[in-house]
Amino acid sequence: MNDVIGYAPWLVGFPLIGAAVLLLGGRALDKWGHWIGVLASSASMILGLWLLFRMIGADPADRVVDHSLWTWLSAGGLDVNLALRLDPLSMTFVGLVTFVGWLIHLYSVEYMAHDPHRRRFFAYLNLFIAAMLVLVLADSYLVLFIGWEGVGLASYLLIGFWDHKRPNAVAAKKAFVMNRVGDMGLIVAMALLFAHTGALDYGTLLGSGASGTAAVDGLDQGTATAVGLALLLAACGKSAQFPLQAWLGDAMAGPTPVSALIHAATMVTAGVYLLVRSGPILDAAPTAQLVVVIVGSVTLIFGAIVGCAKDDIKKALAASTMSQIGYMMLAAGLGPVGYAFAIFHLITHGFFKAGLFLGAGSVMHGMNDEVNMRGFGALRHVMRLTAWSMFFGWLAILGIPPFSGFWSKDKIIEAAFVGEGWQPWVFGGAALIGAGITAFYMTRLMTMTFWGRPRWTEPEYHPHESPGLMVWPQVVLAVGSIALGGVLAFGDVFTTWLEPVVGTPGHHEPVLAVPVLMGATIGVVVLGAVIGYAMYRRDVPAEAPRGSVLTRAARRDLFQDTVNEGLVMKPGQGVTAVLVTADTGVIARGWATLAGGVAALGAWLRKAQTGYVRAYAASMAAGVLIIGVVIALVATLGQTAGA
Amino acid sequence: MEITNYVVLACILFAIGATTVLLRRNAIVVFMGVELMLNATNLAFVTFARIHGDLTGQVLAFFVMVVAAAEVVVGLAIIVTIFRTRRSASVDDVNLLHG
Amino acid sequence: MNGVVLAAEGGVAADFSAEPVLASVVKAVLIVVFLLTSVLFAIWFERKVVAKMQLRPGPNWHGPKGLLQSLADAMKLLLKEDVNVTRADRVVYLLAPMISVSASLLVFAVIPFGPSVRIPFTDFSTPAQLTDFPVAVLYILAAASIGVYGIVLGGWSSGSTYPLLGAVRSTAQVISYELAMGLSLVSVFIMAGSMSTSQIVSSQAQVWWFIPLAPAFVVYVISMVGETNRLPFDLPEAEGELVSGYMTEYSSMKFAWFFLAEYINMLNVSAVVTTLFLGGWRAPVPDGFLGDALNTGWLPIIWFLVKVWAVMFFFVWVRGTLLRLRYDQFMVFGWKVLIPVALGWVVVLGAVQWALTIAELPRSTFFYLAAGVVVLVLLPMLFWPEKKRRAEPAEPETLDAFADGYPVPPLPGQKLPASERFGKEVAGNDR
Amino acid sequence: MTPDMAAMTTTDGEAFLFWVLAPLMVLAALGLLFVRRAVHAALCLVFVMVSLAIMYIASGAPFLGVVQVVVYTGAVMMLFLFVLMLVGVDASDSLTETIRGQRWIGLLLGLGLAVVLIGVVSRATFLPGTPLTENQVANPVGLARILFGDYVLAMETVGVLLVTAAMGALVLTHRRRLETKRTQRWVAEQRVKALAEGGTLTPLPAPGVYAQSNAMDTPALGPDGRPLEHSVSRVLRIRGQEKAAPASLVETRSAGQVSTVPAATPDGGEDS
Repeated sequence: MNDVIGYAPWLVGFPLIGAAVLLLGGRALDKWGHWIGVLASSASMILGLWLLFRMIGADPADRVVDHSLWTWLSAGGLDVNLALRLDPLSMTFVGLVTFVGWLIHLYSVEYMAHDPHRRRFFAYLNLFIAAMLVLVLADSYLVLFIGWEGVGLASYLLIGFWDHKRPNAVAAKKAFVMNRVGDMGLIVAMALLFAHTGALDYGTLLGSGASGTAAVDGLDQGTATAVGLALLLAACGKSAQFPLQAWLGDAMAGPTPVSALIHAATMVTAGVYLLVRSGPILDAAPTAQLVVVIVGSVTLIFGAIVGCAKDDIKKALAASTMSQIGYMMLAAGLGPVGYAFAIFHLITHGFFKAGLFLGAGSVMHGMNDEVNMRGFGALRHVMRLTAWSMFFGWLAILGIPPFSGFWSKDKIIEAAFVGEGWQPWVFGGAALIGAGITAFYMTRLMTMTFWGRPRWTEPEYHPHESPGLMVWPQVVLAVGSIALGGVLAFGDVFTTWLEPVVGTPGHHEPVLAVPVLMGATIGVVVLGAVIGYAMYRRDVPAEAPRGSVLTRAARRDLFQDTVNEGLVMKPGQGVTAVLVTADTGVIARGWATLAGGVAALGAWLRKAQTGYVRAYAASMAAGVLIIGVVIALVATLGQTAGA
Repeated sequence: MEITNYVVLACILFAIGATTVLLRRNAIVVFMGVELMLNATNLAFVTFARIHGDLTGQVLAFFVMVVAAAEVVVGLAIIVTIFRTRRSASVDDVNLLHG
Repeated sequence: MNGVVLAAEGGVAADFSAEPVLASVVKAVLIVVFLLTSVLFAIWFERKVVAKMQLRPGPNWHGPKGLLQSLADAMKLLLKEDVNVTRADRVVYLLAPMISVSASLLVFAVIPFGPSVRIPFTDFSTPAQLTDFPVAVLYILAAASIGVYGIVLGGWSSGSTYPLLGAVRSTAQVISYELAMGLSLVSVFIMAGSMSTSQIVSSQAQVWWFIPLAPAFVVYVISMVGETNRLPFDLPEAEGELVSGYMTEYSSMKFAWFFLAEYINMLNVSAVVTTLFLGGWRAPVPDGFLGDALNTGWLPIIWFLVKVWAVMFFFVWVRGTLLRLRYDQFMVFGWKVLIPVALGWVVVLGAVQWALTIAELPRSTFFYLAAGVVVLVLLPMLFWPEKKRRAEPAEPETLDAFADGYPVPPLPGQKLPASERFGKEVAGNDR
Repeated sequence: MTPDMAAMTTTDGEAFLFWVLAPLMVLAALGLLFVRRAVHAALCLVFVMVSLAIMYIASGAPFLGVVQVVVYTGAVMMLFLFVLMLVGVDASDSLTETIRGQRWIGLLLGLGLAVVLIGVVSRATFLPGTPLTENQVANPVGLARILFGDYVLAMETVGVLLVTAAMGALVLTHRRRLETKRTQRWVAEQRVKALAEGGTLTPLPAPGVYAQSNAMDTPALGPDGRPLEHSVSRVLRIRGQEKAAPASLVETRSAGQVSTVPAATPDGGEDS
């Protein structure tokens, strides 16, 4: 592995160069610049897959490799190398990011074909790929933070890509601000870690598979808990977990490929990655772990409920994403027993959710950018490939065996039932119910979109299958949705593969027998799907009915914006108002008084400036006279003294 | 007679010139006061040259004369310019610098 | 011995070391008498000569050939009523002519009438000159510059317009021409190595300076006419324009003083040009002719007077011949021709003197060099393009009222373009 | 008398000169302070300067004395007078003080300056020096050697300063010519052009200068004996102050006689 590590920087380098060329190239690249983006992405993808296969082929003991580029900063006891760490976890992500990213680049070529700023779009996409790769390849929290902020920036730029529309700009701003709240957690975590261990790199902090000595082992309970909670805050911000989930729905304002890549497959999972990567810290802090699990459970139910009420196809998928990441968080909070399954579900989710989003984009493409599902229906006849690919995605997310989602989600539900006391029952139950709700809203989505009767009219809408470059990525992702889970789960390949990083899951027995759980899960899922199909198969009113209290609340994202406003924004505004008053009333007035005093003094002194030459001459003469008198006196005194 | 009487005379003339500058308002007369001061210093230079038997004092007096000529040329040109715009040669009317 | 040292280092040639006070007083009185009688004669002389030039008899009634005409005129002026102008500034009004006369009387103090002469019937021998000192010629310039005060103050104190204008003109004129005059004198200082008049005269034993210093001589002669306000440069008192210039409001004896001062000034500059350029009291024959007889004793005084009166004749001749210049042309001539020429000449002379006395070039080398320089200067002049004829004053140009982006009113000589509304009816505009 | 003493005292003649001139100079200088008219002030200053020149000559600086007259009296003060005449010589200054307290402050400062300076000078002990040699006094060459030797750089600088000052004065007082220059040729051409519209080539005739009348307000008579209206100043005509030509002359001349020009005086009227 060491012989090829030198190529690793190019993983980041290709897309970064692509972004630079596209941004600096100007109008000249407008016509064909997107192919540069595709090229950079392809290069990165090929290199990434090659490295991934090299690693697969390498001896398991050699699978963790650090590659230091240069010393980034050196301050006191802190030396941060700009270094990359290649290990199974990061390479998994590299594979996911570069491959899905590549597919979405291809998809975007057509999807953005008529946008005047396509070049800029591809530049941002490349920038995102580079930043995301920095995030996952980093070998210290500080370098990770670069990528962390980089993906935040790329996300901001892409959500607000059509920033001439005010809602899009506001959504971008919202995402950016809420991410900053999460970043605060990461910064606090880094500060705490550095304060107590004096290091920020994974090797020292977490211990590599080889050395095994980890600095975090020396942390006391309280500090570990604090760091864990801070990391959780960071993860919540990036991954749209409760209570920082509000931005993800609005982020759908960005172009659909962006939603697929950033807000479904990759960036939003960075929080999960962070928690998994920081596993040793969480292991040392059971309280923090418990909080993570609670957050994950709440979010998965929360997202699922919201998803049931949304008519906007993209927002429904976004809520679904939130919910699915809740599963991953839940798993990550369970400790070594769940880390591998969190990542596993992350990978499968990356594929089927990206596929679903691309399908949604394809539907929108055919339906004049209409997103309201109440205007769809019976589209399977006109968009066959899209319908089929989404169909497999649907099966995958439902967790129907043997599709991808089954293998990962079922394991998480199983893991949630592991434990003692009340916890397995509560968390396991939440996960089980979540699966049922997921089945309901996904079936609702599929039914409203592809099945039932058309609720659109021909001359106004002309649904049609998307061009090849848009369809084939969907097909590829659909294949992934079908088979990836099974392949990776076969013989526990994936968990073994991740072992050097996350440790061995070990064998834990759930509180209920595994076949019972599996049966219950499938049962709940089927029930949800049947209800969903039955409810939306026939008549879907064009106007949403008023619905129950829960429905109305869910449509409003369960009042998350209201809560945010009441809890954060209003007090914040109050504090700001007080500060402004203090500023103008105390500080500014104080300085104004001082300035007024100086001005008054100046006005008084100004009287000396009569403007009359003769007055000035008089002062000069007075000066000469004084000097003369002084000299005379000094001379006289000197003479007297001398005498 | 003591030669220093010349220096005393120079002092008196200098003081009178300075007072002229302070008291007269006509810019041209003010200028004349300056000239009187310069002349007084010249007298002192010449007298010291005589006392010390060194012609350098006279040379310096010569320089004073030349510089005074240059100063007068520019000064009077300024006065003429001011007079053209203000119809007045009083130094008190040129008080745009007042605070 | 002292005198020898001084002469060697640019001191005076005449020896005044043994001069009793009485002799100085006598000489001073003699000079004043000489000047007064000369003026009387000069007036007659001028009127007679001009009359001859204009083919008329001139004064011929009083005395033989009218010689006493001037005396009669002087008597008339003395006895006339002394009119004082009401608005005049009395003290200065009276002071002005006095300054003029006294300043003009000062100059002859340093003019050498001749070499050392022996008083007949005694053994007392003295220079035919009141006094002399190392900066005598500068003293002449100083006296001349004091004389201007008479004109300026006379013009101002009259409290009248024409005199004031005449005085201002005169000031400008005298100051301007004094510059050219001083510059032309510098070349004599350089050649003679002294500013003492007697030394300058004795330096002309070989050749009179007007030959080697011809350009300076010409400049001096021109500026001398300007300095004395004589035709064609009599602008301060141009009758056609200023009635009589600064002396318009003067009458009777006060007028006579100005009159006197003007003629004494003519004599002054004549004496100066004689002394500085025309060999002073030296006989108009080569040195050593008839031994030294022509240049010793009382004879040189004759030569001196002859030369002075020849210059006086030149004054009259010019007056009878030339027309008065326009004032601006006159000033342009002074500043743009005379002064640059005088300055250039001083530079050339300085270079020559440096080459011959300090660098000590051999004469032949020097002449080749000089010829080379002259050729170098003259050659381009042959190919110098003809001066373009000045364009006729343009027709009134049409004003671009918004030149440089700001509305500007028309200047004199510009006319506004016809308005675009020209021809349209405008209310209240009767056409 | 030792050489040192000789350096510090003067001859009796010079003392006499000093005691005559010095009080007069102080008086004249005070005149600068008190006279109302600027021209009188200038005259006072001229007197002081000429007296100074005399003192220089007496003090063994004849060159400087003469230069003082040429430069200060001849050029600087003349320039003052010239400017005075340009900017209104008739305005006599009001001696009322306008700046409050300035008069007393000024007088106090002037007096104080005089007292301090004189006090210092009178109490100072001058190191006895050597008197100027006869040659140094009589000969400007020594001065020239210092001027063009030790001080040659300052000399050049001062020369440049003088030229700069002259240029500065030119620039300061320069006014842009707003219209085309009226050259002599142009005026002549205009006159010729105006001829067609009744203009004249020659200057207008002078007013009534003939035997019986010599006044600006009386018109001259033309060769035909008729009065020439435009020979009287336009201002007088507009004011109505014009007089008629003597009737007798007009009548006799208009009878057809050729006018006789008044005979020239025998000597041609060439009095200056």
